[in-house]
Amino acid sequence: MSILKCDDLIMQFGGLAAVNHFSLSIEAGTIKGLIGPNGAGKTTVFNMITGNYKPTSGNITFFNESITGLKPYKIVARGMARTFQNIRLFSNLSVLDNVLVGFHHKIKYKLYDAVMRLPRFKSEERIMHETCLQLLDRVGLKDRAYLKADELPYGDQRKTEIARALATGPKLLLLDEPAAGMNPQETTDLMYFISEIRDKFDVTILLIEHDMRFVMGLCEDVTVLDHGEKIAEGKPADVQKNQKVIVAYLGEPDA
Amino acid sequence: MNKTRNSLLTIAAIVVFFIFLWYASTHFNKYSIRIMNDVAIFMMLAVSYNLINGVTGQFSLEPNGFTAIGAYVSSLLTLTVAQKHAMFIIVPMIHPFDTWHLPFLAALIVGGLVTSVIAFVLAFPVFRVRGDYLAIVTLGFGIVIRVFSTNAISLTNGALGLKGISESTNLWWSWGWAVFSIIIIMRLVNSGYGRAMKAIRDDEDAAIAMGINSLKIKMIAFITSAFFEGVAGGLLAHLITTISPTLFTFFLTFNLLIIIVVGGLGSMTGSIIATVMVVWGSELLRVVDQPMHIFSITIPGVPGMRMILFSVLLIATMIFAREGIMGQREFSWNSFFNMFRARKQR
Amino acid sequence: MLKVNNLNVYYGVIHALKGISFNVPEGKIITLIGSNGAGKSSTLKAIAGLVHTKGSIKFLGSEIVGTKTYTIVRKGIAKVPEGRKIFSNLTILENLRMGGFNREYNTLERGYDEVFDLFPILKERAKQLAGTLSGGEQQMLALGRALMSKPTLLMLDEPSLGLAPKIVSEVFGIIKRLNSNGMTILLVEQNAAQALKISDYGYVLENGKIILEDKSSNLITNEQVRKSYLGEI
Amino acid sequence: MRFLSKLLFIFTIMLFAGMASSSSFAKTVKVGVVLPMTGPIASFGQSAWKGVKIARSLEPTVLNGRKLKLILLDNKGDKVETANAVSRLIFDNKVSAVIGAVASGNTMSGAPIAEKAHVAMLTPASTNPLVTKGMKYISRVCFIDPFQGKVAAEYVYNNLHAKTAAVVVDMAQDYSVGLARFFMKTYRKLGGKIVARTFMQTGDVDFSAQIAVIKSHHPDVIYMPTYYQSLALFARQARQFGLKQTIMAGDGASEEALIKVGGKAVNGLTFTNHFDPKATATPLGKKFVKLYKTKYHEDPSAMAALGADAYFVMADAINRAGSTNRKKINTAVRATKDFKGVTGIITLVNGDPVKSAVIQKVENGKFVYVTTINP
Amino acid sequence: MNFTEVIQQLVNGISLGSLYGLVAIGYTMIYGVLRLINFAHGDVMMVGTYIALFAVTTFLLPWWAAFILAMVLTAFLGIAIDTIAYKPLRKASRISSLITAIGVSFLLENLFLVLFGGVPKAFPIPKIFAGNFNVGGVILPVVNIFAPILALVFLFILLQLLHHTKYGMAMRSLSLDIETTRLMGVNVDAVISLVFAIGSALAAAGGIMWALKYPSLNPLMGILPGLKAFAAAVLGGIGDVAGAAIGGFIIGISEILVVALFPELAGYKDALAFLILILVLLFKPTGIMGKNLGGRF
Repeated sequence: MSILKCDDLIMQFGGLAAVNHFSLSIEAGTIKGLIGPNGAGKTTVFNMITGNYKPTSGNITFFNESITGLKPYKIVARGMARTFQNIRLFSNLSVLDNVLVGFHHKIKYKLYDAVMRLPRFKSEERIMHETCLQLLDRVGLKDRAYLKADELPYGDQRKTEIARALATGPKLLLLDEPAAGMNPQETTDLMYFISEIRDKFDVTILLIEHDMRFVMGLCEDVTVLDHGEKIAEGKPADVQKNQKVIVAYLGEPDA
Repeated sequence: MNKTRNSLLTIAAIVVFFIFLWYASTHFNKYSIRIMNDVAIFMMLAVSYNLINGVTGQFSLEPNGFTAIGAYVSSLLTLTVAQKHAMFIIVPMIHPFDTWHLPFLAALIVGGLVTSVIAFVLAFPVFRVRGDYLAIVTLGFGIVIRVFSTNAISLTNGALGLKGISESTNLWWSWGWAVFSIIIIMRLVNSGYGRAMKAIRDDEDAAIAMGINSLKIKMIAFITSAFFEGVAGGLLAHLITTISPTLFTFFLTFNLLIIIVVGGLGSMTGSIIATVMVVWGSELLRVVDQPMHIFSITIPGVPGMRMILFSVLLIATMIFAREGIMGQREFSWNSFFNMFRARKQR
Repeated sequence: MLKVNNLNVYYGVIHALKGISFNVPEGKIITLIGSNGAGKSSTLKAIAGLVHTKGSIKFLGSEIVGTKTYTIVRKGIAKVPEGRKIFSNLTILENLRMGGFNREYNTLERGYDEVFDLFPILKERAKQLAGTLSGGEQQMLALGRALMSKPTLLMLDEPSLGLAPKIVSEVFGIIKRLNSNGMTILLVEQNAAQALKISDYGYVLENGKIILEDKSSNLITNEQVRKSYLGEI
Repeated sequence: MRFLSKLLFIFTIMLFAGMASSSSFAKTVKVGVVLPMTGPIASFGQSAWKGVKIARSLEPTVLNGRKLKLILLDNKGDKVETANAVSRLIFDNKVSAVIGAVASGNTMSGAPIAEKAHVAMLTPASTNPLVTKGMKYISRVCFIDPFQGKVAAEYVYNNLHAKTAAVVVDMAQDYSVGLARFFMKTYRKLGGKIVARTFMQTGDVDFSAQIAVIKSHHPDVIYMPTYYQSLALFARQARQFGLKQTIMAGDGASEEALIKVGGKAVNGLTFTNHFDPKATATPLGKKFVKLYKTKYHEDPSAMAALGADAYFVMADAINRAGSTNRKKINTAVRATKDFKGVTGIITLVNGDPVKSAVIQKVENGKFVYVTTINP
Repeated sequence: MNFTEVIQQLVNGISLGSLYGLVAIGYTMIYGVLRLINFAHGDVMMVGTYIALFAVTTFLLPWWAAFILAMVLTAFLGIAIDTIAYKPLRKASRISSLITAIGVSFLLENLFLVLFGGVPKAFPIPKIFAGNFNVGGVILPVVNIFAPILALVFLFILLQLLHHTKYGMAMRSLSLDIETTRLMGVNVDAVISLVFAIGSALAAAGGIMWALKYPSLNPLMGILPGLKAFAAAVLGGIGDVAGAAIGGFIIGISEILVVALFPELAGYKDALAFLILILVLLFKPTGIMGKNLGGRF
């Protein structure tokens, strides 16, 4: 079943098309890679899907419902979460609090429950804390739960960001260059981490990545973007051999 | 187990504090009591101002305007009908406001609520855009309120101001409200809503991407601030018993800004400590206005020196100790005990 | 001409450059290649004095680590930044004027002429706001702007970024031409094939370290280069 | 935390300094002074303080040789600070009496504290009738707004023969609002007509719009009971735009700066005042004016004279009370009768003085005495 | 109100507006480059007028020399404020520099209150500024003519500087992208100092015009004009020099006209600038001249 569908998306900034006639479909339970050289428009695609940008034209459907132009926080409530290219944690909050923020849209208690510390607040917060700690346990960050986010080593910050996204209870997880700034060992760890997450949390993953080893090793399906247009799609091994892709990446050998 | 211990300790501390208040109210001289009242009111203002500025990270300059609204509304409500008729000598007060009269507590709450409503109306356009606009608009709003209160004579009695406001604010009221507001705001901060506020402060885009309706959360912070600032305005009016538009200039706002920054933006504990330091300290600093005799050397007093020193301290704080006293940390019993434990081990 | 020794750059917790060393001999085109995030841009920023740096960078024999950017530029290093970064609300001529900021007034005209010779399209549109140019034209402007400071070492950060292939080869043609006129060039590229084709010597960066260096003609056929780009397990 | 300890250190030093300054001088009589030395109305406080200082140097002792020690606290022209300062003087410095403050609004925020503590509070220049109303411990040495407004109206109608008047009110000053109100009341009663009423705010510098309105109504006289800052600028602009009528003002005009700023434009400006340095009838007044002139090279303003009178009346009351007992001092203050002060002969009735007003006028860049009007 | 009066008031408004405009330019330039609301700017204007005052009265300089001296010294004051108070905070959060700006503002005000007292000082008006023109019943004081002309001359010179000199270009590019400007070999700190110098000198010029028009000086005289000039700067699209001048004119003219047309509302005059500002922000958040580009000036 396809859970996300992008139809003919166009995004123009001041007349310049950053993304042009882009279509995409993601099957439930897969890990899909969105790759392409720098400036190809990958992050723009992400921003359209998550509601940060309203596409100039085109339509996005999530679970067969249109989410085009919906506010980002409403899209989150429908089961989509993301991470950012350069980690954007709430740097002054603890790891636990960062992840708890992910739960925010599920909070049912009202303001007065919180202020009066009514049982509803207490029980909900307790459950939230427990769930959160469990989540941190599952991603291996339990012992870091009370550290401030910006005190963490880089790799753990990345994991925290993913955990925070997972806390929103997503069906679809969008990762923007998760391996950026990591060394090979960390990158390998992250690969296992992500594929574990897919299984443990039963999510579908769409990721942008530059590290090809990472993409090839992890993704079941790859879409290649260049100059805002889709130039290839398919299994990683096939895409790798695609002449257009090689040119996009390495440049035309005899241009 | 620690949790029960901590809440018991908190309750105990509050009880001890109120016993102290009882002692103070009977044994301290009136000057000290007055300063304690000031401290309580400023503490309430600082903590609520910190909620929007420090915790939510929205740079606003609203307190003087909001305090004015609360002060006027509550004073007009506690003044008796006869007082109002006697006082509005230029233009009689608009009917039916002149016939309204409420007890102190109700008037305070109505003052807070009116302020909240105005905050809502103001915030709606302003929060649509990000950046310095909130600061500019709230700063301008303070001036608009001052001009309005001088000119809407039939509502505020203009420059004549309001006099003979009942001296209802005492240590119990001021500290009761201060403690109440601190508890409420702390509870708010330590809930999902507070986490969302801090998330918005640290990274608004990421917060939105995590499913937070940032407009709503900012509104909650702004309106809560407004409510307590309105109430604090009412308390202030009923402490000094006379108000007029000149009471609410942006010096008030700047003072509060200094308090929350010196205390550490976002730290309620810091605001509390800094209020005591700034309010009490500015009274202490009065000595520099007067001739000083230290070890038989007489330094001639320069009236006004206090304000110069105050400005220099402020600039120096920002350059050399930007984090303030507490940074973003808060007091907690656990860290309190850890401090001792760590010392013992050494 | 430029000797980099044990260069380190930190961004907060990230150790972006982990002690790299390389040389740029006079009159050559040297290229740094590697995937995104490998540390190529950081290297250029470090040389230009834009980031806090540890280690040693010697330009024409003098140490430039710790000196201000404007001094470095005056010494003869110019950089074309990644993403062009032209001043969109200034006209094309004004952009060039900014490039020749420290140039003597009477040599400015000659500078403009040189740039316009190289990029005739800029001359036609000299009075237009730079923001109205297309991507390729912007890249040319950025290049021309850098040339205005009469650099002896020209650094280019991803000049092919986001450009159509035809324009890319045009840009590289110009780089080659500049070099043959005697300009020393340090080129950072993701588009490895193109970069290696015009350069004399190349360094491959991965995760802030140099993992490979060789003559460009050798690197171009190197399997490891291909791997580090397209990833093979 | 290092920062905290540094600050604490600074405060500790200040505490010691504070104690050092307050613990000495056991044999003195302490009188507190609350004046705005900084902030928006600093100029009034600074003027009054000059007067107080000169007065003290003329009469430094009370009760047969005990030094009268003044403790000056700055209230920044702020109500909260005034209340704090009065409270501090009474309960912390334990003063025997308080002089201050100048603006009525500020005085009223300190008054309830003095009243409750049974400490005499004597204000030099708070002219609002409400200041002493219903108070047993609050007194003043200046006449009150209704009297001044009435005097101005009578002078304008009877002596200047002006049948129509325009009034300019500073909406931000209760002083101005009050004077205007009492002026209009008397003026209408006398048969005069108010043809225009325009408004301004303290701090306004441009009056061209108000001037245009007044000009179109052709009044015989302009009554502008505001402070000298606005008056000087108003007069300049009025003359510039061809408005030639006499400007009548209140005691707020009395300050050398009016002439310095107003220049030729204020020639002819007439105002009601508390005193005239050239027409001082009392020996004390003459001595005061002389010393003031040698010290500051200018005539004392009314604010300075009132500051001095507050001091003199207070010193006299302490002498008559014969002790530093606060209640006795207050009784003595309130019983002041025929005291020959700087601004005239002062008799207090319920804390308000019954005393004459002076009409002054600017002529050739000098304040000249016109007449004295007795109550 | 008849036609002559409308013209009369309009001229008054333009001359007041030109003063706001001159001060607003400094606000807008500093904001454009540093994104800092320099709350002390109104007080810098005050200091400028005091310098001119002392130059004329104490040092007996001719008026034109005093004005130039005041502008030069105030320019140095601007540089000094930036170097001492703002420069250490360049990398800190914006709220820190804002609070420092408030501190500087407090310091200047209170320092001058203590040094020179709160009693206003008279500003001696040179003969050539003292007269009036009478054009068909419309009375035009020389200052009212001179102020807008001077403002426009300064604006013209500044625009020339911004558009036709390399330092002007550097200021414009700085407001767009600091790092790339560095790459051009520009000594960015020096240019920022220059911005403060120009802004402060213009504030001094505005202050002197102010003093010629309203010759009463006191240490707090800068507060309200400063705030209104800031409103003018935002109104014109903050960061835009010409916009700031236009914003200044709009606020000056509307203040005068509202009072003239509705005398009953005279008291609300000070609120007007901010009410206009709030309304403009509601409908066009970037200000009248503001474009949604990153670019400034």
